[in-house]
Parts: sequence; structure tokens; C-alpha cells
Amino acid sequence: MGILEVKNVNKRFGGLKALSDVNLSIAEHSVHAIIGPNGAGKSTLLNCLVGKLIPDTGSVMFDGQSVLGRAPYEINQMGISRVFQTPEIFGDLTVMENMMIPCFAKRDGAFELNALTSIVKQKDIIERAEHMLEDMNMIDKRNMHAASMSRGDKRRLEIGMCLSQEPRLLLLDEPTAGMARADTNNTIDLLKQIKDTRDITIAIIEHDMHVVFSLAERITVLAQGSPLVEDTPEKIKGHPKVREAYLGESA
Amino acid sequence: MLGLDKKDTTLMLVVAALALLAPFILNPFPEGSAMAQFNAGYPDLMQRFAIYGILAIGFNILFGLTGYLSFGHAAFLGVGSYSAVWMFKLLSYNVIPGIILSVIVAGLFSVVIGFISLRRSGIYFSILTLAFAQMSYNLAYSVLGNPSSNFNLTNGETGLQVYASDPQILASASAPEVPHLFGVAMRSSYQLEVGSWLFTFNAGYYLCAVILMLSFYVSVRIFRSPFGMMLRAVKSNQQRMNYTGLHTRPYTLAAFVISGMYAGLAGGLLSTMDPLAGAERMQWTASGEVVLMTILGGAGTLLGPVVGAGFIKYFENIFSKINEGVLHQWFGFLPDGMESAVIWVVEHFVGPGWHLTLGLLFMLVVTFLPGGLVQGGQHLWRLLAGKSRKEEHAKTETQSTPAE
Amino acid sequence: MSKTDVTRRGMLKTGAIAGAGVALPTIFTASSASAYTNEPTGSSVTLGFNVPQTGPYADEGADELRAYQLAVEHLNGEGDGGMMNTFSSKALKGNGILGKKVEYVTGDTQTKSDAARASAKSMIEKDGAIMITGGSSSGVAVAVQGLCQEAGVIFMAGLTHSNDTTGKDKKANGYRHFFNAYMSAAALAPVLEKLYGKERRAYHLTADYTWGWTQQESIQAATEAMGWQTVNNVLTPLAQTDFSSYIAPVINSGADVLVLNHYGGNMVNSLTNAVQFGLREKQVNGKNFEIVVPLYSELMAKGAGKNIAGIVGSQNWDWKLEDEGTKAFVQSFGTKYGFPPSQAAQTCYAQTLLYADAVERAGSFDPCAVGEALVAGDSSLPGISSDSNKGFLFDGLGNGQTLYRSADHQCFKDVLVVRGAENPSDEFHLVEIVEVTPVAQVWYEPDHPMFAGGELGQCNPGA
Amino acid sequence: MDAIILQILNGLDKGSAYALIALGLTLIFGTLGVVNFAHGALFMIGAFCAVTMQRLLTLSFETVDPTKTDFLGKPMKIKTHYVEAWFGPDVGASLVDWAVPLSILLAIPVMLIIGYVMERGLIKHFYKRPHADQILVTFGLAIVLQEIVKHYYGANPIPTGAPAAFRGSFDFGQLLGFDPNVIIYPYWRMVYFAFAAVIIGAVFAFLQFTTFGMVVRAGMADRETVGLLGINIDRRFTIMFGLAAAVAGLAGAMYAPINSPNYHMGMDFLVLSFVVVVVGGMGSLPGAVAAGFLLGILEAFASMNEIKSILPGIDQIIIYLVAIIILLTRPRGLLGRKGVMEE
Repeated sequence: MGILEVKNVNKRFGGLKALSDVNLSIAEHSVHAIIGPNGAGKSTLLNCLVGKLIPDTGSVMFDGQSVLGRAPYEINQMGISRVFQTPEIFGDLTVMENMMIPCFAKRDGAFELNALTSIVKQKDIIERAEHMLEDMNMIDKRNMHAASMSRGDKRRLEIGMCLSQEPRLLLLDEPTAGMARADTNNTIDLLKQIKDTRDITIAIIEHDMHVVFSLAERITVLAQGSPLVEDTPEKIKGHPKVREAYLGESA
Repeated sequence: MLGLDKKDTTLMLVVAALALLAPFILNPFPEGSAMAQFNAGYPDLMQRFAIYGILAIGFNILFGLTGYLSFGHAAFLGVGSYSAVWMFKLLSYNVIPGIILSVIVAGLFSVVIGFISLRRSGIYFSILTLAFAQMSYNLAYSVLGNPSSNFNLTNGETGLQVYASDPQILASASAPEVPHLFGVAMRSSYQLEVGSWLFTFNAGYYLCAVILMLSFYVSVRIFRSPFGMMLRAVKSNQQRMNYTGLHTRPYTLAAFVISGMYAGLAGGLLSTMDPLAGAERMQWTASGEVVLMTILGGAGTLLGPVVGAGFIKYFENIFSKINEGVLHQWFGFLPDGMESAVIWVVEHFVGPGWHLTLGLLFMLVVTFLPGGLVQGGQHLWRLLAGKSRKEEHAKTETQSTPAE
Repeated sequence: MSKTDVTRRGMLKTGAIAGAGVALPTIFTASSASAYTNEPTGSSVTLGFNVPQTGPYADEGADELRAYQLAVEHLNGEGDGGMMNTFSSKALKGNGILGKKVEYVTGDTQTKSDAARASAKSMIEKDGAIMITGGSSSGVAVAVQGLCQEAGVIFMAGLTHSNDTTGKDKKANGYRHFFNAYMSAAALAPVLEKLYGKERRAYHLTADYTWGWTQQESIQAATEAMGWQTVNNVLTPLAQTDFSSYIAPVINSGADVLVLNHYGGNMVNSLTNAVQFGLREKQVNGKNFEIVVPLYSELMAKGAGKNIAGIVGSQNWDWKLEDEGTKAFVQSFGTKYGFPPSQAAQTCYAQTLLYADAVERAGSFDPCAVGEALVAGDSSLPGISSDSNKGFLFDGLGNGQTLYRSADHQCFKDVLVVRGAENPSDEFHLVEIVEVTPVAQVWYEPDHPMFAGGELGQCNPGA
Repeated sequence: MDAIILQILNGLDKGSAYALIALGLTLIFGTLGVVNFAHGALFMIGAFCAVTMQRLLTLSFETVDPTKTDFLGKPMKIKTHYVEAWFGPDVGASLVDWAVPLSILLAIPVMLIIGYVMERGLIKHFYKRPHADQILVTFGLAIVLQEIVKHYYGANPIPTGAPAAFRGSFDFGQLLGFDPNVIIYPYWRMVYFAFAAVIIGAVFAFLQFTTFGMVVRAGMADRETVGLLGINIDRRFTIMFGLAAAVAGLAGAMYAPINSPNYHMGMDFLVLSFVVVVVGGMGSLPGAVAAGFLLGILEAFASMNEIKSILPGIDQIIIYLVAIIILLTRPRGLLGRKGVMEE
């Protein structure tokens, strides 16, 4: 029994069948990659996991509880954090503030009307946020406007924000898309480090095979809305069906 | 002090000083001088500065922090005004129940309107709030205000006022027949004459000033609170909010209701200073006015909205009163031909032309002082002071976030 | 850059107190030494002219302001004296009021009660105005009247036509020279009967606010009393600009008269729309379809253009009247400004003179004394036997013999019934006078149901 | 039945005005992303183009007629229109009579120039600025334009009649088999409806069938991409702004005979037209037109006595009520696109 169990999920958009009979099980503490050509349904699947979309049929269980019908913030509070393809951070806020917000969410829940206490007095939150910034190696940027940072830094910040919530499952949507090689490698190192040091499960959607094969312990290949194969990276590498569906397309 | 850091304490002290010394600051010109026309230190206008300041501070909590542009805040102002006058009619002229009820009723109103309107964002939200306010205005002006019907809630065009036949069950014989605070009439004033200067200290104004300072203080606290940070986060990225386990709707609703209660408070105070509540207070132009005040002064800055409110009210009340006779006094020293030429030009911008001046001012400020009077002013000041851009940048970061 | 015009308190101008003065408790701006609000102690006295300068009634406000300026000139002995020469009371001498030079301040009501009150307050608090006058709508008049009552200054209403101003909302410190909705109806009814007969079915369109309601109520009562039926009364929103959807149902309603209880822009648009729909050419019940506009003004006639031809309504005054007062006023106003005055101008001019005259007769600016003088005396209008027929009787201000009734501070005088000219010879002859309805016909008792419910209360001097 | 048909006609007529204003507003929203609070003022200026045309055609010289006297008892000055002196009384009079249709000739260049100057001189600098700043600057501009018009033309409405040929009403009911004089409708209002239909059709055809229109539509959908193609989208957007101004101006000029123009008529329409645009859905031209007609018809129905007697005051709030209901059931109005002006 994995931490995330997807069973017989179907999703249609008008005449287009985006997901058909998707079954997926992600084991706890593993790094699980989902790959597939464009239009294979990767993003749709991800959106079904985090509450942005609701599947037509099927079930999505996280740690034994259904996530279906819950709003994204509720699913997040259950322990699933998501990193976006383009970093979604609070651009108008400082880096430190960016990091404090998930800390508040972790401590106070989805809503808290603490309108008359000063931020400065929130010692525990400040400590947590600073700690996480140190972990992310960004403490020197704490007073920067988040929007003015480089893309790589924004990505680090976003991952840090997700981690500061201590999620049990971290979903990454093409975390290295559009990154320079050096930034990509830094991100891989960061994710490796996270995997090694934290009590966490990672699911990653990725195009970049370099990233996938450096990180993943198991890989699911999605094509035309349904899983093609699921196996270890070594096996996937040589799988003829995968070559046909995936590499043929991307070539 | 009071849970504020050093910079905010300074700001708070500056506001307090401005508010308490307003009778001096606003009357810089001696009586009888030609410039006395520009004096603004008389009770009615000082009260209006404070009251509309409160309204704009409240509006800024919603618009400046969350970016949700409400075009219907006048509804809460109107509801607050009506509530206060009803308290005068039913209980007594003591202002306390009126002010309290105006805040409560406006709060309830904003819960309902906010709950529905906040289901949409952006311009869709603006139009929903506008629609609610316009409905309130139209109904208050006509259907709900017909004196000959049994259900006369607003007294229509004439405006809700206290009649001798009203119950006033708590009225005591010793209290004045005008709005008062435990016997001190709101319109009673002390006057101080210094040389040819005359300063007026009005009881009503000081009540407004104290409430303004409180409102400003609460607003500073909200700006510096985790809640305030969450509101800025809503403005910055709602998607990330949702995927960080935060429910944005309660945050925006709370901001909406707080800001609606500020508007109700301002409305209640308007009635307290002058116990007649007209329906025009709820018209879209009134909603638009508070939007303009906030943007003109600087949305998202602490002081901006108050400055913007003061600016607009000053033009409305001072410039509209300058007539040809006054101009002849001013320019009487010029040779005849030149005098009439100058007067001909200036005439377009004062008296009936005060709208033109205001319109031009809007355009000039927004073009040359982006971010409003306060931020633009700071920017200009730093340019003049010749500080480097880096320093400036570092400074803005520690400040509250600019508009949008 | 001389002297001290247009500012407050003669006391300061005399410079009696130098150095730091003592803080004195006051209500409004009456200092403890004075007996009433803004007692003028210097060589001048300040009046407050509060008129719409922006918004739809700005032109009407501008005309009111012209009349006020003219009145101030005449009071100060400049110009030709205008109606001061024809006014039956001879107390005014052309040396200001009680020897004090008349000065004035102006403000913008924006035709909003809030703004009007703010403007009036600023005149009282900042400029030391002893009297407030002006306005172009009843909502504003009632609001400012209430304010003046509280502040302890006299309010001389400008153009306000609602019954409430001197009815339900009357105040001891407030005075109205203009006529009202009841008088319009009473004056119109016999003329309508004469022109259109007793068998008529009327359809009312009514502006949905206080003035509209009282106007409609009055005209319905008056026309029903002479036998007309009222088919329908439809309330229209104030903000309405296109009345087509209210006019269309009239066509097949069986009505043969349309009464437009609208004022200003509302009236211009509803009338224009009604004419567009061909109502003027229509035949219903074998009669010509007729349109009635109970309250006319020159500016409305100008706005509606050719559409007003043949349409009957009422006016407080018209410059084409032949009496001496009117002639003097038109001559004086026309010479200064190049066109004849409107009824709004006339009522404002008359109110200013009446106020000044009352001050002279009272010998004081004390609002209570002035108020008493404004409606003083036991003189009464001839031909009306009523206990309430008491007040100040005067003549020569353009409306013939007029009574300022003490019971409710309303003027009683003849009312004009006018009609839009078919072929106006120029832009000043848009309306022609059909009949001057004698005052006896528009008389009512102060406790008439349409005016009941209010109390004048006590005069308030403010101190 | 006749009442309903009449109200449908009224609704179409009101809807024409709403749709025309909303169309221009949406063009500016959609192409430039600018919230234009001065759009109502453009409509007003259009109406005053008609007034100006009438003034131009009635420019007169004065001769003194000693036999008559004016109101001050002086010899009367008789005014003669130049056009009548030049072209003879008949031609002159009919020129004056046709002032409103002729004013289209004036309105098109005037509005294009105003639109061009406005965009190049002011709006251009506000593309990247927050919507709040756009509101402030265009609102300021609207006030300035209004005050200028007020200064020259006064605050009172100015009667601007339709040509005599279009006064009076058309018996519409007889066409449908009703008795005579049951369903009559003013000629000019029918002209206005037809005119609106032509303008709306022309704008759609222009956007649909010309290359220019294609580029603009592409720009509305994705400005950056079109910019990347090396197409000078800015110049086209300037032209679009002029076009939107011209549509608003023509709508105003032709509206003059329906209701006498006054200087604040733009503000009266401004709020309504924003409601129309938003109900139609941001960035959707067909949505704006559909919403204009829908709200016009509903407003006409709400003012019927039968409905008002059940729900007093419904005509005061109907538009806002409908707007709320539509926005709650359809998050982006009738035909709005995702992500336009939702932040």
C-alpha cells in the first residue's frame, strides 16, 4: 500500500479523453517519476491529485484518505505540497516573508485572524523560516524582493517553501524546465539532499531524462492518458514500448 | 511603543501631532488677509478630513493590501450614516450608540455583500460590489424612503433626520438637542485668538481626530501583522496561497468586512457631526471618490489614503468657494487690463471650475508621481536629496509593499 | 491686495483684541459676546449664496448667482436700484443693510444634500455668513434649512417647489418665496378644465423622489376634484435618461392626458421622448392627446426646444409680466447680463431684498428679530377669510401683492399658468403666459393634509 | 401582447446604445488592456459633435429691425443663418434640419483625432501601469473633457432634433396585423437601431475579414507572441483606439435627437456600460453586444406597470440585479475569456 493510491481515474474534456483508467501507486519514501510525451496527460493527472481538477470517475487516496472533492488548500493541509513548472512565489514580498507564510500555514492552519499581533513577535515562525533559508542556502537574500531573483533562486525558494510545511508528499512539475545546465544540476543536488535527509516522498513529472534518471527510484510512463509501464529506471531505459511511444515522439 | 517598531511609532506620533494640532496647521493665514481664503481650519472641513481619512484608511486595508478594488464602499458609508441617525431617532442624541451601531450594521452588510462578491476576482468583483451599492442607493432614494408609506427607512431624497415627534426614549432633559457625547455638544467650539489669527477647537473634530488616530493605529497593526502579510500574499499570488494550505476566501472576506466596518464608522461619524443622512452618500460617485482618494494618495501606503482624502476634500470645499469677487481682491493690485486677463484665466479653475482643477490634478499626479502623492513625494524627495538608487531600493523593501 | 472683504467676524477687523486671547466656549461661531450666530460687528455683513455650480443644475445656479450679485449691488447703492424702487416697503436706503456694506460668499451645493450642507457650514463657520440662501432642489433646501435652524442663521430658500419645504419639514429659521406643488396644481386645474374639459383620463409619470411624489399627489387631487380620472401613476427612477419604456405603455392605456411630474433633465428627456412617440398628434377618446408639465422653467423650455410647443404648465414668475417690479428687475438684470432673468433669479433676488428689508425694519441682524419682521404684522391678503391669513404683506417684487404668511413662512401670491410658444420669436419667448391665477385660488390652510406633520418650532438665534 | 412588442422595441433601442458604447470599451480593454473611464466622455463628445454641427449651420449675422423691440425695449436684432443667406432659405433650412446626420461627417474625423491624440499623448504611457493608475488618469481626463464642454455649451441640455422626415412614429403594429396606432415606434429610434446594427456589423467584419483585423485579434489573444512575429502591433493598437473612439462618438452623435445632449451624459452612461461589458465577459466583443441588448430588453420589461406592481422599484435595480445573477452563475460573464482582468 503506497502513500498515494490512484485507482481507475478517468477524465474527459469535452470529446477529448485526457485520462483513461489511470492506476498509480506511489510508495512511501520513494522518488517516483512520471514521464511521457506532450499531451500524455501528466499535468492533468497532477491537477487531479492536488484538487485543481476533479476526475470523472475513480479514486485518489492519500494515506488512506480520499482527496477527491477537497479544495487545493485542504489537500495541502493533508500533507501534499506542489512545486510548479514556473516558480509560483509571492513576487511582491521579500524572501523572508515568502518563507514565513508556509510556516504560518503549518502552525495555524488554513485561516487565522491574527490581525493585531506583530510579525516581529512571531519568534518561532521567524526561527523556522530562517532555518529553512539557511538550509536552502539563501539566508543572505532574506530581504530581497522575491520577484527580482534569478529563476534558479526562485525555484529554490519555492522548494524551500514547500519543505517548510513538512509535507509527506512533494509533487514537482518539471522543476528544471527552462533552466540552464548549472541550475539544473544544482536542483538535482538539492532534491537528492532532500531525499536523503528528510522523511518525505517525492513525485516528479519531468521531461529532462537526465533529471529523471539521476533521481527516480521508480518511473511510470504515461501515454495517451493511460500508464504504459511502471518500473525501475534501468528497466525503463531499455523498454521497447517506451522507446516507441516516448522517444519516437520527442525525436 | 504600543507594539510598534521605531519607525511606525514615529509615523504614529506624526499623525497624532497633525491630527491634534490641525486647528493651527490648517489655519496658517491671519484672518482678514487675502490668503485667508485658503484656511481650512474650521470645524466642518476638519471633521471631513478626519472622517474621510478613516474611510480611506479602511478602504486601503482592502484595496491596498489585497488588491481587490471595491467600487461599492459608499454603501457601507451610507448604511453607517443611516444607522447612527436611527439611533438618534430612537434612543437619544448621545453619539456612542449611534457610532457603535453604525459599525455593527456596516459589518453585517459587508459580510453579506463580501461573501457574494468575493466569489469573483478582478473587475468581476468590482462590478459586483458596484451593483450592490447602486441597488442600495436606488432603493434608499426611492422605494425605501417614501414618507407616506409605512416603511420609511431612509426618508428618500430629503435624507433621514430627527423629528420632534421621534421617540428618543433615552433622551434626558438636561442633554443638548444636538448630537453630543455625554452632554458635550459635537458642534461646540473653543476659539483662541492670537494676534490676528483665530483658531477653532471643535469638540466634534476632536472626537473624529481621536477615532482617526485609533483607526490609523489599528491599520498600522494590521499592516504589520501576519494577517496583513497574508493579505499582501493574496494580492501577490493566490495560486501559491492555495497550494500552501491557506484558504484565501476568509482572508479576503475578513479584509472586506474590516474595511466595510471602517466605512460604517466613517458614515456614523458623518451623521454624528451632522445628523442628516442623505442617499447620495451611497451613489457610485461616492464609491469612486474613495477609490480616487486612495490611489491619489498612494494605495498600500499607510499615510497615502489620508493624504488623498484631505486633498480631494480640500479642493471640493476651498476651491469651489473662490468666486470672481475674491479674485478681484487678490489681483486688484495689477493694472486693469492685466487684472482682467489673469482673472479670466484663473476663473476657469476655481468656483464652478473646481472640477476641472481636480481632474487636471488627477492626471498630473498619476503621470508624474506614480504610486501616488506619498510614494511619488518620497521618490521626488530622495531624488532631490541626491541619494543613490540602491539606498532607495533598500528602503522601499522595508516599507509596505507598493500598489500592485 | 487690499483689505478685508469676504472674511469673517468684524470683531477681528476692529482689532480689539491683540496678543493671545482667552479661549472662549462657543456654539458654532457665535462668540460669547454676541447674542446670536455670526453677529456682524464690523462695517460689513456677509451673506452666503449656496447654489449648484456643478452638475445638471449648474446653469440654473449660475442664474441665481447673477441675481444675488445684482441684489448685492442694489443693496449697496450701486446700479439702478432694480426692484428696490418698486418694493412697497421703503426701509432699504441703498446704504447696505443697517448701514453695513453687504458682502457675500459663494458655494457649490452640487445638488446633493451632503455637499450643500458642507458648503453652508463652511459659510457659517469660516466666513461668518449671517444668512444662507439659494439652491435648486427641494432635497437640498430641506437639508440646508435644517442646518440653518440648528446653526441659528436665517435660510431664505431659493428654487424649491416641494410641499415639504414649508410643510412637513418647515423650520422657524427657514423662509420660502417660491411657490409650491400644491399651488401649481391649484392654479393649473381650472385652466386645464377650460382648455381640455372635465372628461379627461390622466396618466402620470412621476419622478421617484420627494418632490415628484408631492407634485403628483397635488395635481392628482386637484384634477380629480374637477372630474378627471387618474388612469395610472408610474414612478420613474431619478437617474433615468431614456423614458421610452415608460412612455410606450401610455399609448394604449386609454389615457388622453399625460402629466409629467418631472423637473430639469428628467422633464426635458421625458417630454422629448413623449413627443417622439407621436403623443402630441394622437387622438384618444375622440379628443386630442395632451401633455401637461406642472412645473416649468425657462431652462427646461430651452432644453426641450420645439417639443414644448403648446404644452401647459405653471411658473412662479415670468419676465414678460407687465407690473412695475418685473419691468424694473428685467431692465436692471437685462442691462447687466444681456438676457432676461429666469424665475430662479427672480425668487433669489426677491428673497435677498426681503431679508435685507426685514433686517432694516427689525433694526437688528438677530435671526429671531429678522424672522419676526419677515412675517410681521397682521396685514392680510384681501378676499381670503381665514385666521391664518396673517403675515407681512408687500408688493412690487414682481408677483403683485404677496403675503409672507407667519403660520408657515410661505409666500402667497398669484401663480402663472404658461404654455410653450408655437412659434417663438426668439430664444427668450419660449413660453407665453396663459393666465395669472389669483392668489385666492391657490390658498390653503397651514394644516392642509399635504402640509401637515411638521412643526415650525422655535426660532434659533444660535447663541 | 402589444405592450410586450413595444417593450422589445424599446429594449432593442436602449440595447443599441449600450452595445455601441460597450463595443468600444471592450475593444480598448481587449486590445490595450486599459480600463478607460473616459469612454463615456467620448460618447458625450460625439453627441456634442451633433450640437456643434447644428451650431455651425445656424451661425448667423445680425440685422437691426427698427420696427420691433427686444425685451429691454431696444430695436430688435434679427438673426439670419449664413447658410440661408448663401444657399437660399429652402436649401439652408433643410441643411439645418439635417444637422444630426451631417454631423457624422464631423464626428468621424474629430473622434479619430481625439482617439489618436489620447492614445499617443496619454494612454500609451499607462499600458504597463496598474489598472488603478489607468482609472485615475482616465477619470481625470473624463472630468477635464466634461468641464471643457460645460464651459462652451453650459450645463443645460441642448435640443438637437432629428430631420423633419424622421420625426413622428412609424405604425409598426400594422405590419404585424395589429390595429392601426397600437404599436407605433418613433422613426428616429428605428434609424438608431439600424445604424447601430450597421456599425456593429462593420466592426465585426473589419476584425474578421481584414488582415489588420486578424492581427489585432491575434494581439488580443496573445500580445507577446504577435510582438515576437515582428509585427508592429503598437501602431495597430493606436488605430484601434481611434476606431473605438469613433464608434463611441458616432453612437453619441446619432443619440443626440433621442435625448438632448448635456455635458454629463457620458458619466450617466459610464457605469452602465462597464456593467454591460463585464456582464458580456471581459475581452469578448460578441459578449459585449449580447449583454447590451439583453440588459436593454430586461430594463424595458422591468419598467412595465404589471411588473412594477408586483415588485415596486424593480426598474431601479434590474440591471444590477441581473448583473449579479449572471456573474454568479457564469464566472466570466456571458462570453468572457479566462484570465482577462481577473487579477
